[in-house]
Parts: sequence; structure tokens; C-alpha cells
Amino acid sequence: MAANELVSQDALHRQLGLSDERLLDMYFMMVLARKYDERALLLQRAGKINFHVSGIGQEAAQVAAAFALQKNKDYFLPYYRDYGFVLAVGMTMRELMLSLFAKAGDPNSGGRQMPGHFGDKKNNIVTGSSPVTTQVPHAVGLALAAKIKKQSFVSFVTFGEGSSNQGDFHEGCNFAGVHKLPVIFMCENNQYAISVPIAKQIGEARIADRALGYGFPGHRIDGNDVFEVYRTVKEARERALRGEGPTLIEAMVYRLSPHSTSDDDLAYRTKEEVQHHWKLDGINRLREYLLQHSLLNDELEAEGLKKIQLVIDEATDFAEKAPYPRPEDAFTHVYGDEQEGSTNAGQ
Amino acid sequence: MAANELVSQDALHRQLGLSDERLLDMYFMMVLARKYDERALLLQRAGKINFHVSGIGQEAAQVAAAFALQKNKDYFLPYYRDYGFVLAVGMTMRELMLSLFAKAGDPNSGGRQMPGHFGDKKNNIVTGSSPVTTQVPHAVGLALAAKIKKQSFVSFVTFGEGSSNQGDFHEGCNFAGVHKLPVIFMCENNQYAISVPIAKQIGEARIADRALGYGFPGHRIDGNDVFEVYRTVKEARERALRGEGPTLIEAMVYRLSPHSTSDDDLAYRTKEEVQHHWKLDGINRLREYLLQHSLLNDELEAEGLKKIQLVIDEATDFAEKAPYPRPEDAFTHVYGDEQEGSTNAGQ
Amino acid sequence: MPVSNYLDAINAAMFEEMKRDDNVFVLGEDVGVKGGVFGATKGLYPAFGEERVIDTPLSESAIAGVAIGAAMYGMKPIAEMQYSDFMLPAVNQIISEAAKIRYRSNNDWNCPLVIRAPIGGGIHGGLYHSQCPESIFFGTPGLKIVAPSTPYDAKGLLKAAIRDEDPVLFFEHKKCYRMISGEVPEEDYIVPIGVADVKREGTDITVITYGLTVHFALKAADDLAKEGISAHILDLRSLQPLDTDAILAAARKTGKVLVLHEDNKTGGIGAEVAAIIAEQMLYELDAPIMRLASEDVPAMPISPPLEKQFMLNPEKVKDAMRKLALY
Amino acid sequence: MPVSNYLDAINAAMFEEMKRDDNVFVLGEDVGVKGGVFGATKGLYPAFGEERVIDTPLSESAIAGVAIGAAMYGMKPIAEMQYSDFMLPAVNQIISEAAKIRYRSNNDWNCPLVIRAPIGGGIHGGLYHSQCPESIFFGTPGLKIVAPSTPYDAKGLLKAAIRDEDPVLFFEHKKCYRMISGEVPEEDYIVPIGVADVKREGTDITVITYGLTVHFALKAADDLAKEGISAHILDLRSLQPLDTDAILAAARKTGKVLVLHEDNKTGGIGAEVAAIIAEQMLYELDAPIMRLASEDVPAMPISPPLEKQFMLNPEKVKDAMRKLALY
Ligand SMILES: Cc1ncc(C[n+]2csc(CCOP(=O)(O)OP(=O)(O)O)c2C)c(N)n1
Ligand SMILES: Cc1ncc(C[n+]2csc(CCOP(=O)(O)OP(=O)(O)O)c2C)c(N)n1
Ligand SMILES: [Mg+2]
Ligand SMILES: [Mg+2]
Repeated sequence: MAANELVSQDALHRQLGLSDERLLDMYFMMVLARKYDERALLLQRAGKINFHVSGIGQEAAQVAAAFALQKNKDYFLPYYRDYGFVLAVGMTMRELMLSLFAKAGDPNSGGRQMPGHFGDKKNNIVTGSSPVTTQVPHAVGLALAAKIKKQSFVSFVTFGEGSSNQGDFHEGCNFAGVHKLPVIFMCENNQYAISVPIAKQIGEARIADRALGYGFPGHRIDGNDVFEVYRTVKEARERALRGEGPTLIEAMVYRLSPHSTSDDDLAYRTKEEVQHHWKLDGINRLREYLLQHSLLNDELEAEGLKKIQLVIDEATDFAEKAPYPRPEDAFTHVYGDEQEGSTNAGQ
Repeated sequence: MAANELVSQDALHRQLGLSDERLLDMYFMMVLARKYDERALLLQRAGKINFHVSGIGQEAAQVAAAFALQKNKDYFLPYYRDYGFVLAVGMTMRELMLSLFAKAGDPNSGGRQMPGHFGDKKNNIVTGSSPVTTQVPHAVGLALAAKIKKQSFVSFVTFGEGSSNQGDFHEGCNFAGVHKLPVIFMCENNQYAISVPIAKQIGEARIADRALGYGFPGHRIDGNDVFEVYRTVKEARERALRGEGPTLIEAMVYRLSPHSTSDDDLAYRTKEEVQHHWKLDGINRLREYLLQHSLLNDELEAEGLKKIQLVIDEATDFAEKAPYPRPEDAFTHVYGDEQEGSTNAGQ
Repeated sequence: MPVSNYLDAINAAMFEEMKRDDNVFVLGEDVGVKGGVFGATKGLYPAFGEERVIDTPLSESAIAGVAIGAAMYGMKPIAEMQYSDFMLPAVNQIISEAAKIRYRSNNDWNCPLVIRAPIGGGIHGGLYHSQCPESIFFGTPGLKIVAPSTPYDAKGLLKAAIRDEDPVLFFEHKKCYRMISGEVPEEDYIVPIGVADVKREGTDITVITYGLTVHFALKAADDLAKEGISAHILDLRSLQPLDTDAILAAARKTGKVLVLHEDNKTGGIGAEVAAIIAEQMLYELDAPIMRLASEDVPAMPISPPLEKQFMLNPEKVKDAMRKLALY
Repeated sequence: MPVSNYLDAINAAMFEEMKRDDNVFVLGEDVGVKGGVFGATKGLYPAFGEERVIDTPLSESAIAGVAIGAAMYGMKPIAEMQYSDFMLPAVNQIISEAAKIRYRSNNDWNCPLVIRAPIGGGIHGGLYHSQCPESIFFGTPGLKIVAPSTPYDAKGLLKAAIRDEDPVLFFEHKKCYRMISGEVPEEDYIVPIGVADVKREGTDITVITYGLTVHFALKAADDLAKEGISAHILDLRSLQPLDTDAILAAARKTGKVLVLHEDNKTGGIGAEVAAIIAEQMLYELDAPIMRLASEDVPAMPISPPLEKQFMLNPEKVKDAMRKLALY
């Protein structure tokens, strides 16, 4: 134990302010997200659910970013692959499963939205939609509220590299730049937008370079390197709280799964390409590091995996048995002041 | 004359491939635009027309750019201050005046649109609208047509610096960058968007730097320096024709007039600031150069001004007397295949 | 009661609400130092400072989107679109986002946002400074839409909109700004969203309308009274939700209905009003349901004879009303 | 005659038009290598190459705007919006630009553009993969809008749209893609825009509808025939321009009209159809004009019981038709 501590003393994670425990937590959080995702794919193949959109390959960046932020204080605008992120900021496995099965208890939408469309006020996860990139100006608006109300939080928003080509990316970034707002824009560049590779999305450009045109810093980082992600997000957060404005982060990752359960990715990319990227997986990389630093061993790992397995099994079971919304719930909450039956229901 | 020629031999304009005559043409074209604009302001004050949006202070950049392009070959998407530009690519003074008076003969719109909303197929001037920046993707579409149809032309589009904050700027630039299309984006950065100064439009950023994020070159240049503008646009055109893709040019100018005849600019900027910029006027700067190089003298100048005066007087008179559209013309040309009276007219 | 014009009533509503609730703030193009291109936000910048009266970059999608973000935090943004013609870049934020936030989150989040936008023609603005965009948004549940015709209604509805917990599009008619004056109480009041108002009682024909054309109908009704025709005029005031009870009551009053608006005819609010009546009280009608609206052309041209031909006016309205009365 | 499904008919229309005219090209997200997320553009990329079948960046405003620019040059772009829900970022380009180019230039420029977008629900797509956006565009003169229900109409209307000199929104129902098959001639043909089609002759009640609900009405009519109720079914096919003559003729046929669509009720196409009838043939009606449409909620939820409750289906349509017949 003493030797162990000595080794870790000047280890990278310590230098970054991450204790051994927190780093281990981070690791198991990534694994939890990965296992959730694998379960969801299984459930879809088994016909138990209709649809899943996978985050496999992006968990390391997501969880490392979440660990650099402040739960219940910062505001989060994750995109549809961010299972690792939402788990890390407080959403539970049961809640994710309720959403996957579109059950009434789903905190994101009561079973109204597709899975992966997050929103959970109690965890400061802002409700999101399917049209990509609309959340970027929302994040800027939350950051504007922080400034006007003199509150010390940041907003953190993610999106894909394809989505960074929407006008809302540009308009949101520029607005934030002008007003030096406390917002962090993180692009999870997984190198595909459905079938379209980055070369056809942004040519030879780099997303990170776009920050220059808005007058704030942009960083392209290795999204499979949890330390780089953690440090970059942490520094961006500190910068934002100091009133110095936004930061754009381009985390380079790779979408290891097809776009969604409706997609056949081998129509547009090769098995070899995908396999190559499996070798770069950020979860494995952190595992190696943990092993090297003796923070993880077979026993710890088996124990952790078992716990995860249990949590996922229990949540799957819970969600599967949970009630659906009542049919008439389809017509509620259009407006806040509605009377029961105020829509044209039952015409 | 011989001495004169010697002086001009290695003069800047010659180095750029501009003959003495063409440079003088360029100069008088700028003056023509300026005089048109002054006349329009007068007509508005006299109550003869309702509205004018002025281009004063931007003529040098506009005309120099037009001279670097190919009339009747390239496609032009000018914005509402580009009187100098459209005159230089073929629109006549009579045509501008017809538009100013909203007369039937206006080639831009038959009196339907505000003045400054250009469009003239015979001169390859593509029809434009009031919502800013929508023309940017159009220019990209014309450039795409050039590529698909293997035609050797470029499209050239202008817009204000405020307008560069619209999503369409971003989406258009990115599309052009990915496909390396022959399009030139020129921002006429006149430092105000109505009352909002650049610091509140783009913070500390520079529009030219935005090009980096799309993978093509961006240049901030002095828009009052006709040689710099001419050279930059010419090089951009050559680059485009070589298949190397778009160029973004940020021409720094200053809006010497109020935003429009409806605006009181001293509500948001000082007289001193405006006066300072009058000293930097690009037309004057070219005049000095012409005088220095003995390309202009009192006699030539008086003659040129007199011609311009005549052209403007004649056109004003012509347009004032020209017929308005017939009332029933309000309802035509909704669709190409319409029958007479096919709208709900006369209900 | 003090008299105020329509523009000042709007200005006063914002001023008072900003004083009352420091979550209220204003953002838009030229709304700060300049006080808005029409002057609607005049005096707010000096009174409340640049953090609550924000001159934004020229980007309507961001204006709407940033306002939505702030509203989800719990603030009460009032976003000004300089002309309703220029709010189209923000349609995705308004329809896909603002309108659906409460529903999609199953009531977990909401979006108390007001978007103000001047509509309508008659100011020599040409195609893109004269449009009526109501039909674009009218079919979107989750939005509320109001379009007042008088200073009293404008102030009361704007206050109601600001206090509403859901997104409200506030369409103010730019031609009314200085042309229409009326009494406006000094005390705080609201005009509830979703409640129409009978602007004139009558017995022969019913005109159902909103916005500038309310005044055309009132003027025409005065003239027609001299001809012995008595017109009942309902001002919808709110377009979403429509006040169905008031529409039916007004239609019943005379059995002869003219639906009137400045937005173009096909797909306009008038179609819905006519459809409601045709669905719920067909047998009580004494004449076909008439509609008078702008021509189905893309927008109002600027050349004076064209603008005049295109624009509705009291004469055209009077002709339609007389025709209906004589039916 | 060969039988084809709705999706293949759309695919064939594009293929044939691209062969016929090399100004025709396709652009959109995933339309190239992948052949579209629904497969509508399958085979075009290998046949015509990447310059005419363009995988664009993820930016709908650029897709529309770039297509508009190319159309003004004289090309014939077919822009695919992946889902109609995702065409809202392009609303400004569609309404402010495409729709107004001919009018604003006084016929100097035009914009022969087709925008294809899958609409409608029933595929477990949830809020943002199930919407019907017709009402957003319906009130915009200068646009044409079609919404076919059968493979024959889809192919003929898409060809007509591609050859049209003005912008056409082509709303294809994604639920029809593989569910609806029918005869499609091998020879070249078009279905003219603006012409409705009687899909079933009948004498007791008239149903006026378009898109997927045509099939619901046909199914319901078969069932009701057994009950002795004879339904006349008009498929609008084109929404802009509406075929007013056909609407009036169909309404006259029975005097009892049900207007039916999947888009939500308030502000939908059905309101205009009802208003036209109420304006032009009120006295020939034997019943109030009924409308059946989706509920006025922001969009269709995904959870199976909610989707089922929200979606129209042949049973719900049959109930409404029976109610009207018994009126
Ligand atoms: C505005 C809009 N257009 C199209 C879509 C359909 N769509 C869903 S995901 C996606 C690709 C997104 O790519 P990227 O932003 O790189 O994120 P990734 O899926 O790769 O994580 C597309 C085109 C959408 N959701 N929204
Ligand atoms: C989409 C849109 N929003 C608002 C306006 C109103 N408007 C007209 S010009 C202008 C300012 C434009 O500034 P800039 O782009 O810098 O061009 P400049 O007028 O300075 O030449 C504004 C806000 C508009 N025309 N279009
Ligand atoms: Mg991606
Ligand atoms: Mg400017």
C-alpha cells in the first residue's frame, strides 16, 4: 500500500488533482456506460426495444469531461451518444433503462422521446431534441443567465463534428464570444456523420480552428486520452469562471458502432478501419494505466464488473416491468396552464 | 507624355496589370457611384423617393473588386450597398434610377423591391433579397453549377460584417470549402451593423480568420486601398479557376453615411469618428495616386465630373418621368405557368 | 384615463415588467443604445443597463436560441425580431425547440419566452418589411400567438405574455405604432391570452379579424352605419389559442360572417376560423362564410401603385361588408 | 403493368429524370454512398457519380440555399431533407428565397428546385421523426406542394416537380415507402401538379384527404360498404395549388364532407379545404363540414401506447365516416 502510494505520488492523475479513488470511479463509470450500451444493442436485437443509438467509443471523453465539471451546479446539454456523460453527472441506470423502454417513469420525457434524448432538471441536464445543434445556443443562453444573475456556474454542451456545420453552431459560438460567456463547447469528433466521413463534412479543416473566428481558444485533443480531456475541460471551466469566456474543444474519437441500430455501417466503411480504432479505445487505455499504476487488479476489476452487471440486470428488469404511460397521457403538457382535456382530444 | 509613361512604367497599377485607362475608368466609376448615392440622398430629402440605403465609403472596394472579375462571365451576388459594384459590372445609371423611383422599367424587380436589392440576369447579377446572408449559399450553388457543368467562371458574393454572423455564412462557407468551389466571399466590413459596432458583433475576432475553420485562405485587407482589393480579388479568382477553392476576403471600410435614410447615426457614434474616416476615403486616395502619377489633372477631372453629372441628371429625369407599374401587375409572376388572373385577385 | 399610442404602450409594458421582475430582460438587434429601429425599446437601456438590454449580433437563430436557454434557466427573455420577415432564420428554434420543450420533457422543463416581431405593411417597406408570418407558426401547438390591435390590448397582452410560463409570439403591427392611440390605464393590468374582444356591437353582419384590419373594419362599420348596416366586430387578439366560444357567439349574433386579415388568404388564420364555424354551427348561418385577405402573392411590392393595389384598406373592407350585408 | 412500391417509384423517377436531363442532380445528407437513410436514392451514386449525387455536410440551410443557387443557374436540383422534421433550419431559404425569386425579380430569375422530405408517423420515430410540416409552408405563395399517396402518383408527381420551373416541396410519406405498392407504367408519364384524384367513387359521404390517410379512408370505405355506406374519396395529391374545382365537385357529390389529414388540426390544410367549401357552396351541404386530424399536441410521442393513441388509423377514420353518414 505504501509503495503503491509512492508510485502514484507523481502520477499524471494526481498531478491533475484526481485522486486514485476518483480515477477508479471514472474508469468504472466508463465501463458502466459501455455495458449499458452493449445491453441496449442486445435488447434491440432481441426485439425488446425498437431503437438504440450507441455511444461506444466515446465514453472515455464523455466521462472524463463530466468529472472535470461540477454536478448539480453546472448545466449540461449533452447530445444523443452521451450515456457516459449523463451517468457521470447523476442519471441512474434505471432512468436510462426506463427511457430505453419508453416507460412512464422515464425522467427524460416520460417515454415521449427516443432514447438518447436527455433531459433531467434535478440533475441540471437540459432537455434536448433530435434536430442537431439547437442545443448550442441554449447552452449560450444558460451561460448568459449565469452572467446576468452573477451565478458561478458554467454550461457544457456537446455535439458531433457533422453537427458543427449547422448555422446554430456558428451563431451560438459567436454570441458567446462577443459576451465572453462561461460556456464550454465540446465537439465529439467521431469522424462520421451517419455515412458521411469528415472529409466530406469539413474538408481539410479542423473544428477546433473555428474558435479563432470567434475570438476564443480552440483545442483539438485526443478524446481517448482521459487525462487530456479532463485537464482541458477543467482549464476551460476555470477560464469560464474567471470571466474569460468560452472554449471550444474538439475531442477526437471514433464511432465504433454503426450510426444507430437502423444503420449498416459496412456499406460505407471497412471492417479493418473499425478494427483499427478498437485498438485505440480510451477505456482500454485507462485500464492499462490503472494496471500499470497498480490501481486496478484482477480482483478489483472482477468486483467492479460484477457490480455493474448487477446494476444493469436489475435496471433492465425494473424498466421492462415498469408501466407504460397511459394512452391519454399523449395529450398532456402542451401548455403549463392547460385544463384537463383542453386540446381537441376525442373529437 | 513620354515622361509620363516612364513614370507609370513600374507604377503599382501597371504591375497589377491595370492600364492607365482602366485605372482611370475605375476611378470615375467610383465617383459615379458616389455621385449617384449623393443624388439619391438628395432625392429622399426632397421627398421624391421614400428610401435610400447608402454605399458611401465602400465604393473603392466595390469597384476595385468588380474590375478584378469578368463581366458577363462570372456571377455576381452583391448586397444592398453595392452600387459601385453593379455599375461596374454593367448596370446603367438609368436602371439604378428606375429602381430608386420604383418604376416599371426597373430591371431588378419592376419596382417590387426596395432600391439596393439587385438582380439583372443580362448582367449575371443574381436576384437578392432583404434577409441578410441568404445569398451566400446561393453563390456557393452557382459555383457548384460551374463545377458540375465544367464551366470556367467564379461566383462573387458580398455581405456586411454583421451579416457574417448568420448561420448561412457558416453553412455556405463550409459547403464551398468541402467541395473546393470557385467562389469568392467578400465581407465589406464597414464596422457597423445599423447601430451595433463590430465589438458587439464579433468581439475581438476577425472575419478573415473564419476561413481557417473551413480550410481555405482568408485575407483582411484595407478596403480603401484599391490596389490591394484588386490584387486580392484577382488572385482569388485565379485560385478559384485553378480548382483550388474559395477565398474569404474581409475588406475593411467604414460606413460614412447613416445606415439608411431612416437612421440617425449620431445616436450611437460621434461626428468626430465619422470625420476621421472621411479622411481615409478610398476614392480620395486613388485620386491622390492618379494626380501623383499625372494620370489625372484638373481638366480631365472636370470633364469626367461633367459627364457624370450629365449621366445622373439625365437618368434622374428619365426615371422620374418613367411610368409606374400598372396596379394589376402586383399579382403577376407568382409562378411561371400561371394563367392571367389565376390568383385570388378581385375576390 | 391617459392616452398613449400603440408603440408607447408596448414600451411601457416592457419597462414595467422589467421593473417588477429582474428575470425579465430584452435582447435583439439594435434594441440597446439605439432603442430599436422603431423605438420600441427606447429608454430601457439607460434604465436597466446593457446586461438586461442586450444588443445582439445579427443572428436571429441565436437570438431565439439563446433566449430559450435563458428561459429554461428561469429567466423571462423578451427577444425582439427587427421585422417578422427576419424571424425566419429562427423558425427551427421556435418550432422545434421553444414549442416542444414542455411537451418533450413531460413537464420537467418549460420555456417562458416572448418573441416580439413587427408585422404587416403599408409603410413602403416592400417585400421583406411588410409580411404577415402568422400562418407559418399557427399550426404549431405549444406556441401561443397574440396580435393586438389597440394600445390597451398591446400593453395588457404583452404583460400577460411576459408572465406566461410558455413561449408567446407577440405580433405587433408596425403600421399601428404611431397611427393608433387609445386609453391605457395607469394601474397594472393584463389582457388574458386566448380571449377575443368585441370591438363593436352590431346586428346585421359579423366581422372577425385581428391586427390592423380591426381598424379598417371599424372605419368601414362607421360608414356603413350611415347606410343602415350594423356590423358586429370581433377582434381575435389571440390567434393561438383561438377563442372558439367568442368566435361562435359572434357568428351567431348575425348569422353572416366575414373573416378578414392582412396575411394572405390561402392557409391563413381565416381558414381556421371559417372551418370552426362550418364545423360547429353551419345551420345557423344566413350566408356563406366570406373571407377577405391579401392576395396569394409572395409579398407586398414597394412601388406605390402596387402597394396600394395589394394592401387592404377601409374601402375594400367596406365593399366586402356591404356585399355580405346585402347577401 | 409492373407493380412497384412507393419508395421504388420515387427512386425510379429520379433515375429516369437524371438520365433524361443532365441538369438534374441530387444532394443531401447520406444520399450518395449510402443511398439515403430510407434508400430513396439507392443506385444513383454508382450510376451518375459523386458530382451529381452529392453527400452534403450536415446543414439543411446550405442544402436548400446551394440548391437554389444552382437552380438559378439553370440546373434542376433535387434536395433531399432526411426527415421533414429536419428541414426547419432551411425555412428561411425556402420561404424567403425559393418562393419569392420569380416574383421579386419580376420574372427575370426563377428557381426550378425540388425539395423531397419524408413526412408522417407510425414508424416509432417519436417527436422528431414523425412530423407533418405542411402547415408551415402552406401559406406561402410561390411554392408548390405535393403529397402523393400511391406509387403511381409519387412517380408522376416527382417527374412533374423536377420538370417544373418553380420550387416544389415533395412530401413523401415514409410509412408508405414499403407498405404501399401499386401499378406503375413503364413508359414515361407525369401527374400534373394541382390536379386532385378521385380514389373511390361513392354517394353517401365525401372524404377529402391526402398522403397516408388516403389509405386509411379507402380501408374504412371498404368496411363501411358492408354496412351500406358508400364513400367518395378525393385524394388532393397537390396541396399548393389546391384543386378547388375537384374539391367542390367532390363535396357536391354527396353534400357531406369529412376533411381528413395526419397533420394536426388547427391551421392544417383541412381548414382551408373546409373554408373553401363553406365559402363557395354552403347551401349545398347536408351536414356540417367535419374535420378529422391529429391532436393539437407538439408531435407524436414514441412510447407505443402514446403513439397508438396519437396516430390516426382506419378504425378512427371509419368511426368519423360513419358518424358523418349517420348525421
Ligand atoms: C438538423 C438535423 N438534420 C439531420 C438529422 C439526422 N441525423 C441524425 S444524426 C446525424 C449525423 C450526426 O453526425 P455528427 O454530428 O457527426 O454526430 P454523430 O452521430 O457522429 O455522433 C444526422 C444527419 C438531424 N438529427 N438533425
Ligand atoms: C436576417 C435579417 N435580420 C435583420 C435584418 C435588418 N437589417 C438590415 S441591414 C442590417 C445590418 C447589416 O449589417 P452589416 O451586415 O454589417 O451590413 P451593413 O449594413 O453594415 O453594410 C440589419 C440588422 C435583415 N435585413 N435581415
Ligand atoms: Mg460524427
Ligand atoms: Mg456593417
